[in-house]
Amino acid sequence: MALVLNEEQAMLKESVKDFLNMKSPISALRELRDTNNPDGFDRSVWAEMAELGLTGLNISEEFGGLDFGYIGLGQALEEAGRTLAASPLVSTVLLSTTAINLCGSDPQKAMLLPELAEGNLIMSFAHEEKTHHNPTHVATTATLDGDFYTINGSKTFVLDGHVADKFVVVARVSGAVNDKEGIQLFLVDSNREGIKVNRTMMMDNRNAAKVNFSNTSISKENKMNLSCFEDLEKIYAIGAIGLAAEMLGSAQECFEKTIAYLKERQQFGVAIGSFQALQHRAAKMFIDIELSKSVVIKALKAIDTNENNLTEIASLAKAKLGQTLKLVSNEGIQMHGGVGMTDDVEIGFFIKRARVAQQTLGDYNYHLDRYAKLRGY
Amino acid sequence: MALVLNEEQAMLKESVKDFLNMKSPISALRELRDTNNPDGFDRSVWAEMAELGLTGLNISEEFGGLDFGYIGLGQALEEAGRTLAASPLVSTVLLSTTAINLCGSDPQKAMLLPELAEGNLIMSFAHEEKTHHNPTHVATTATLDGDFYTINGSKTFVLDGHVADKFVVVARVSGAVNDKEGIQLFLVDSNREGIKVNRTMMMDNRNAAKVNFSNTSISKENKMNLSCFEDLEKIYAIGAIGLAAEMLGSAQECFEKTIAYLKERQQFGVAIGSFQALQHRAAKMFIDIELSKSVVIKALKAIDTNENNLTEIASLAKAKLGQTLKLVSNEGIQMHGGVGMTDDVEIGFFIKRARVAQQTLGDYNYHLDRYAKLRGY
Amino acid sequence: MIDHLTEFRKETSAWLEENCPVSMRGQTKDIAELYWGGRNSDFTSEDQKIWFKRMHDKGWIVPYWDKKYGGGGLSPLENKILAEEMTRLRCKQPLFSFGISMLGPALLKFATEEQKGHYLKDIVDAKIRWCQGYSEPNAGSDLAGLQMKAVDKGDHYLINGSKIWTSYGDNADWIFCLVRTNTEVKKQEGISFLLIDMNSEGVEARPIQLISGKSAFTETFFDDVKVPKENLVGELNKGWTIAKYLLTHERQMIGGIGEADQKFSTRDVVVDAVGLHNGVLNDSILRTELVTHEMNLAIYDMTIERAIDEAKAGNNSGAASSLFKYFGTELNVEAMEIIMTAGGMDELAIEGEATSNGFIAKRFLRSKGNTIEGGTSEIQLNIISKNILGLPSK
Amino acid sequence: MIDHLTEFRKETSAWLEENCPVSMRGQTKDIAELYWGGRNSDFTSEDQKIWFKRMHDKGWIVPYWDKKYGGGGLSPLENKILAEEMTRLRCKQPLFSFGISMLGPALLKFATEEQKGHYLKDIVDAKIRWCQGYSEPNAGSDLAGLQMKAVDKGDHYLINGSKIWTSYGDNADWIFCLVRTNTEVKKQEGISFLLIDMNSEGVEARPIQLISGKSAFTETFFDDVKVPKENLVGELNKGWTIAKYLLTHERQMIGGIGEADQKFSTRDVVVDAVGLHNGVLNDSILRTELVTHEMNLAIYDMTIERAIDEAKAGNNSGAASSLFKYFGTELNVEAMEIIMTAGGMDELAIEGEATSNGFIAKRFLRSKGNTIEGGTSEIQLNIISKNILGLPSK
Repeated sequence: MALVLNEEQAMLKESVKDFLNMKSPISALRELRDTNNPDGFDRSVWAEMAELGLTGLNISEEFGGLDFGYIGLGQALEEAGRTLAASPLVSTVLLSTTAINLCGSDPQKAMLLPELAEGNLIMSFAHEEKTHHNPTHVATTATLDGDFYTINGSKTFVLDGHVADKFVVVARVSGAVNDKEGIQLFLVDSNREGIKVNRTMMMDNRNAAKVNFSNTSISKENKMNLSCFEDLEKIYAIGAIGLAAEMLGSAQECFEKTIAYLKERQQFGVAIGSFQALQHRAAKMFIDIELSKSVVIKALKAIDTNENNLTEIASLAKAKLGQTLKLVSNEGIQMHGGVGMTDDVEIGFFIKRARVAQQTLGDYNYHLDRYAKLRGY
Repeated sequence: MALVLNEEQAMLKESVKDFLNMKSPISALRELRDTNNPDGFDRSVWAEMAELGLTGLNISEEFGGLDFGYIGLGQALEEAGRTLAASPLVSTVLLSTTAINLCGSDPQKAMLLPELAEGNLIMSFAHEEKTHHNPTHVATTATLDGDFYTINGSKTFVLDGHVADKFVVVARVSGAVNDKEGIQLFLVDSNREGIKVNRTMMMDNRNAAKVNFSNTSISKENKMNLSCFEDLEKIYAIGAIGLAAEMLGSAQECFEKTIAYLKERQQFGVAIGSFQALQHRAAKMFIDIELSKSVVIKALKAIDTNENNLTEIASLAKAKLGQTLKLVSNEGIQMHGGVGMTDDVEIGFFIKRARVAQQTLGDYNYHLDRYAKLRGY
Repeated sequence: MIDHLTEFRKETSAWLEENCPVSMRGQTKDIAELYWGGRNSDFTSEDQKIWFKRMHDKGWIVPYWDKKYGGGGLSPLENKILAEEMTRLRCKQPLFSFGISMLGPALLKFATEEQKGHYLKDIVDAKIRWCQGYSEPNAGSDLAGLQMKAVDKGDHYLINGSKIWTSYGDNADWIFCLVRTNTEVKKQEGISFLLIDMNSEGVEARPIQLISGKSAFTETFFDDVKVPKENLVGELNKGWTIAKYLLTHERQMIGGIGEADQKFSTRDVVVDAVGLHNGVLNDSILRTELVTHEMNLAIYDMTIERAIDEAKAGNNSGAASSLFKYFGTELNVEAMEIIMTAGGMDELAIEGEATSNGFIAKRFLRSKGNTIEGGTSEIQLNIISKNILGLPSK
Repeated sequence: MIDHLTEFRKETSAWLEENCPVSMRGQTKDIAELYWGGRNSDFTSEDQKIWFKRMHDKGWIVPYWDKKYGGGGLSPLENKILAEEMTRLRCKQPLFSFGISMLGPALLKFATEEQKGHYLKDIVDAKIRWCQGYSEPNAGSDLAGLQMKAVDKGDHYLINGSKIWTSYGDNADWIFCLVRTNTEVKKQEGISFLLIDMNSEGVEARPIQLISGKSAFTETFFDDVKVPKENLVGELNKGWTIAKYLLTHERQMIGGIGEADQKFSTRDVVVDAVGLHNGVLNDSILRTELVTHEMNLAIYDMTIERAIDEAKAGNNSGAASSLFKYFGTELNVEAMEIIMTAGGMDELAIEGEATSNGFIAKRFLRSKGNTIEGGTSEIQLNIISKNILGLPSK
C-alpha cells in the first residue's frame, strides 16, 4: 500500500476542505466561544457533516457507512485540524465508532452503527480517571446482579460528555485498579439514573466533562465484547493516530499562516522573512512537517491493513505530532511577535489546541516511554 | 565572598596565561602527539610550572605551597584549558594533592606535600573500575595481614598512570561492591611488586592507564584516613569543579577562535559572521559561556569556604560545563566548515578534549541524575 | 563610615518596626494590591494610607532621589540597607509607580531643572500615575520605525497616531511617548521624547484582549491632540538616545519577571502532580526537563550575583541586560511548559466545576509573551552578536 | 507486462544463483573491499574477477544504461527487480565507481554522443577510475565562488589552481572538474565542466589528514596543466547547470550515508553498554535520547518510503534531497553522540592494550564532517527556505 492517497481519498479530502473552509473556519470557533454556545459546537454544521458522510467514513456499507476506512477518516480529521473545527468527530466517530466496530456485539452494531452513520447519535468514550492518560487505571466498577450491571465510579476528560446521548464506559468487572485483566466496555445512555455530568470548557474552547456514575443500572445486553486488554489498547492506538492526523492539519495551517506572515510583515524596511535566523527556523519546521506527514499516513494505513505493530506506530505518530505541533504553534506566536499574543489574530488558537491535543490519549512523554518499552528498554 | 577575582588571583591568572602561551600552546600538544612522546607531556615545562608555584597552589605555606586555595588552582586550570596543555595538573595537583590534604595523616602530609609542592612527585588517583564514573563501585580489596595490606584489583582510566611515581588507590577493607561503607585510600608506590600498568592514549592525546594490582603488599602506614564515604565524595566534587574550570578555559578559547573565524572567513562576498543564523547561534554560545563563568567561580569559592552543598554545586558546574563545551566545540567545527575537519587547524583539538573531560569524574547524565536526587526527586 | 551605616541600619530597622502597619507586611501576591497613586486612585485601606504618609514624610517613597525632588537623599549604601531591612521585615512598597521605575531615570538624566522639580515631585506625591508609549502597531521590533507624528504648530505640537502595549494605559494620568518630529532624516534621528496628559482632548485608551484573556495592556489612540511645547524632554529629535537609555532599564526589569511573577516552586508543583517512586519522579522524561530547568535557574541566580559583584568591582557591562532579558524569559517559558506537562488534563480546563478556571493555563499562555515584550528574544540575540561579539552586518 | 516481469525476476534470480560466486555474497562491510577498476587497480581475488566479467558480459555493470554505451538496457522496473534480487541473494556490486554514480548522470544528460560513447564505455569496462573536483579551499559553501582557472590557449585550456575534498583523488585516473572560464561575468556564469586526465603533467594529489585520522580525501594541485578542448562537457560557461544537477544526486547519496555506513544498531550498542534494570535502561537520560533517536530514524525511513511512492505517483519534488541530506546527517551525528555517551571511558582510548584503538572514537569524530560535506546543513536550510518556502532575500 503506497504512502500516497488514491484518487477517491484525495477527492474526499478536497471536499472536506472546501466544506470546512466555508462552514467551520476558525472564526466559527471564536463565535462559539464568544456567544458561550451551550453545545460547544454547531449542530447544523454537524448535520451537514453527516450528510457529507463524515460520520460514516469508518463504518462499513452494510451499516450505511461509506467504508473509507481510517485513511479516509484521517483526511477528514486533518482538514478539521486545519480550521480547528469543533465537532464530535473525535469523541463520536474516531473513538466511539471505533470501539463499536472492534468490540460491539452483532445486535449492538446493527442498532448503533446505522444511527452513528446517519449522525443521529453523539457518543463519548468515558475512560480517563487520572490527570494523565493511563489505560490500566480503571477504578470504575460494573457489578453484575441478575440481568443488570451496576456502574460506580468517576470519569474525567470525557470529550463532548455534556452533549453525549450515550457513553462507552470503561469499567472493571473484576481485579484491582491497574490490573490489565477484568476491564470491560459498557454502553450507557446518558439519561440513566445516577449519572452526573459536569461540563468543562478547555483552553482550546472545546469541551470535556467530568462524569460521575452512582449506582447506575443498565441491562446486561449493554456489555460489549472486549476480549482482552490488547483490544482496548487498539482503540487507544487508533484514537492516537486519528488525533495525530488532526494535529498534522493544525500544524500545517499554523505553519503556512506563519510563513505568509514572514513574507508580509515589514520590519527595518524589509520583510522579516528575509532574516536568516528566522529562515533557518522556518526550514526546520518544514522538515518536521514533512516527517510528520510520513508518519501519519503510514500510521493510518497501518490501521486499515491491520498491522500488528499498531501500538508502536501509534506512539510514533502521536509523539512526533505532539512535538511538531508544539514547535510550530510556539514559533507561530513568537514569529508573529506582539500581534501573535493578541486575541484578535487566529495564530493563538493553535497553541491552545496544541496543548489539549497533546494531553489527549497520552502526551509526548507517555508515548516516548511506551515506545522505549516496546523496543525492549 | 564576591564572585570576582581579587588582585592577587587576577595576577596569578595573567602570569599562568603568559607562561602557557609561550611554553605550552596547542602546537606543543600536537608535537607531543606527532613525536609519540613517551611521557605524554613535557617534563621540562612541568618543572617550570612547579617553579612558577602551580604545583603548590592548593598546598598550605606550612608545607611549602602558595596557599592560593582552589580559586587559585581554578585559574591555573582554566588557563591550561585554553591551551589544552597536557600536564599532570589534574592527576597530581587537583586529585592526589586534594586527597592528601583531606585524608592524609600528619606524617603523610609532612612527607608528601612538600615534595608535591616542589613538583618532585607525579601522582595518580586510581579509582575508576567501570566504563562510567561510579564512586561506590569498588571491587579492589585491601586486606590487612599483620603490618601489611595486600591490594588486589583492577583500575581503569588512571590519569597519567603510566608516569606516576605513586598512586592513591581506592580500595575496600570491608563490605561488598557498591557498599558505601568499607572504602579506604592507600598510598602505593608505582614500583611495588605485583603492579602492572598499561598506558592508554586517549582521543585528546592525554594518557590514562589500566592498572592491575596483584597481591601488591604495602606497609600499613600507607593507609590514609578516609573517615566516611562523604570524604571520598568531597574529593570527587573538588575534582569535578577543577575540571569544570579547565573546561571553561577550553570553551572560551574555542569560542573566541570561532568568532574570529566568523569575522575573517569570506563566503558569497561577505564575512560569514554577517549571516544572522550564525550570529544567533554565536550569541547563544556567548550566553552559555557567561553562565558557565558564574557557576565555575561560585563552585571554586564554595570549596575554599567549605560550603556544605559542595556536592550539589559540583554537579551543577560539571554538568553545565559538559554541556557548554560540547556545544561550543561542535559548533566550532561546524562553523569552520571543511577546514574545521582537517587536522591542520586547531579547532578539532577542542572536541577531542571535550569528550574526554566529559567522561572524567562523571558525565552530564551522571551529574543531572545526581542533582535531581539531591533535590529529592 | 561603617559605624555610621551600622547606626543607620539600627535606626531604620527600629523605625520600620514601629511605623509599618502589620497589614502592610507580608508577601505581595499581586502588584494590584499595592497603592498606585494618581488622580483617580484611592487607598484601599486606612493602613495603606498611613503607611504611604509615613514613608512620604521620611522622603522614602523614592529614598535615593535628591531631597529637592522629594526624595530621601540616601546614599547608594544607605538605600541598599533600607531595602534590605524592608525585605527582612517584609514591608510592602508604599507606592508602585512606573513614574519611579521607568520615567524617573530619564527625567533625572535628560530633563531641565524646572521639569525635574515639577514632574519628579508629582511622582513622589503620588499625584500623577504614568504609563509608557513606545511601541506602535506597525513598528514591532523596529521600534525606531515608529510613526506617531508630532507636528510643530508654533506654541504646541499636534499629535496623531497610536501606541500599543501600554500597561495600564486606561488607568494612567499621563503618558511619556516617543514621537516622530522629523520625517526627512534617518529614522533614529527624527524622534523626540514627549510628555502627554491623558486628559487632553483626542486621547483614548482601549484595553487589549490577549490569548490568555484580559490584560493590563491598552492600545492608545491620539487624534489631533495638542501638547504644549514645554512638555518636550531633552533636545528635539534626540529622543532615541533617551529611549535606548530607558530600554536597558526595562529589559532588566522584564528579565527578572520570571521569578518575581512566579508564586510557586516549579519543583514542588511537579513532584506534587506526578509523584515519586522510591524517591525518583515517576516520569523520567519530565524529571530530566525539571532538573535541567532547576540547574538553569540556579546558574541564572549565580550569574545575577556575579553581575552585581562585577558591577561593584567596577566591571559594569551593558552585555548583562540582553543576557538577562533573553535567558530570564526563556526560563519562565520553560517553567510553564514543565508545569503544564506535569498538570496533565487537569490544567487544561479554563471553565467548569471543580477546576481552577485556568489559573495555570492562563499563566502558561501569558508566558509566551515574555520572549516578545520589552524587545524580542531575537532582538536580544542581535544585540549580543553585534554589540558584544562585534559580528559584522552585511 | 506483469507476466514478463515475473518471468524476468525468475530468470534473473536463477542466473544470479548460478553465476555469483559464494565469496561475492554477504554484507559489504567496507567499500574498500569492492572492485574499483581503473588503470592501476587489480582484482583482489579470482572470484572478484569472475564476478565482474560475468556481470560485464550481461551488461549489468550499469544495467539501466543504454546498450550502446555498454549498459544492460533494462527498463526502470527490470532494473529494480535486478537490484531486489541482488539484495535478496546478497550479491556484492561487481564494480564500485564514482563514474557510474556521479559522472554518468552528467554525461548522459549533457555530453555529446561521441563523448558518451567514449567515456561511458570506459566506465563500464572499468578502465578509468574517476574522482570529483568541485570544492576549493577558499570557496567552501560558496561553491560558485571557485577560482581554478582554465585559460583558452587555442587548441587547449591551461589550468591553474587547486581542488579540495576529492575522494580517492590519489587513486583515480581522471577527474571531472568545475573550472572558471570567464572572470568578467556573474560568478555562476563563468564556470565550465571539464574532464582532466590525472596523468597530465602538473597534476598532484595529496591526502588530507582529518581530526579522525587518515582519510580518503585529497587536495589536488594543478600547475600549468594542459587539457584538450574536446574534454569540455556541455557548453562553455554553462558548467553551473551541470553542477547543480549533479549536486542533487550527491546530496541524496550522502544523506543516506548515515545508515549505510553504520555497521551496528545504536539500540543494541547502548543496551549492551549501559544495561537494563527491570527491562528499563539504566540511564534514564540516555534512554530518552535513544528513544528520540530511534523514533527519528523510523520516521526518516517512512519519509524515504513516502518520497519514493510520491515519485512513482509523479509528485517528484526537488525538496526531498535537501531534507534528506540535512536530516540524514543530523541522525548520524546524533547516533554517534549517543554511542559515545553509552561507551563511557572505554571508547575514549585511541591507542593501548585492551582497547579497540579508537574504532568508535574515530567514527564519532568523522561523523562531525557529515553535516559539512556535500553542502553544509546551513546550505540545505537556505535551499529549503528560499526554494521551497519562497522566503525573500534581503
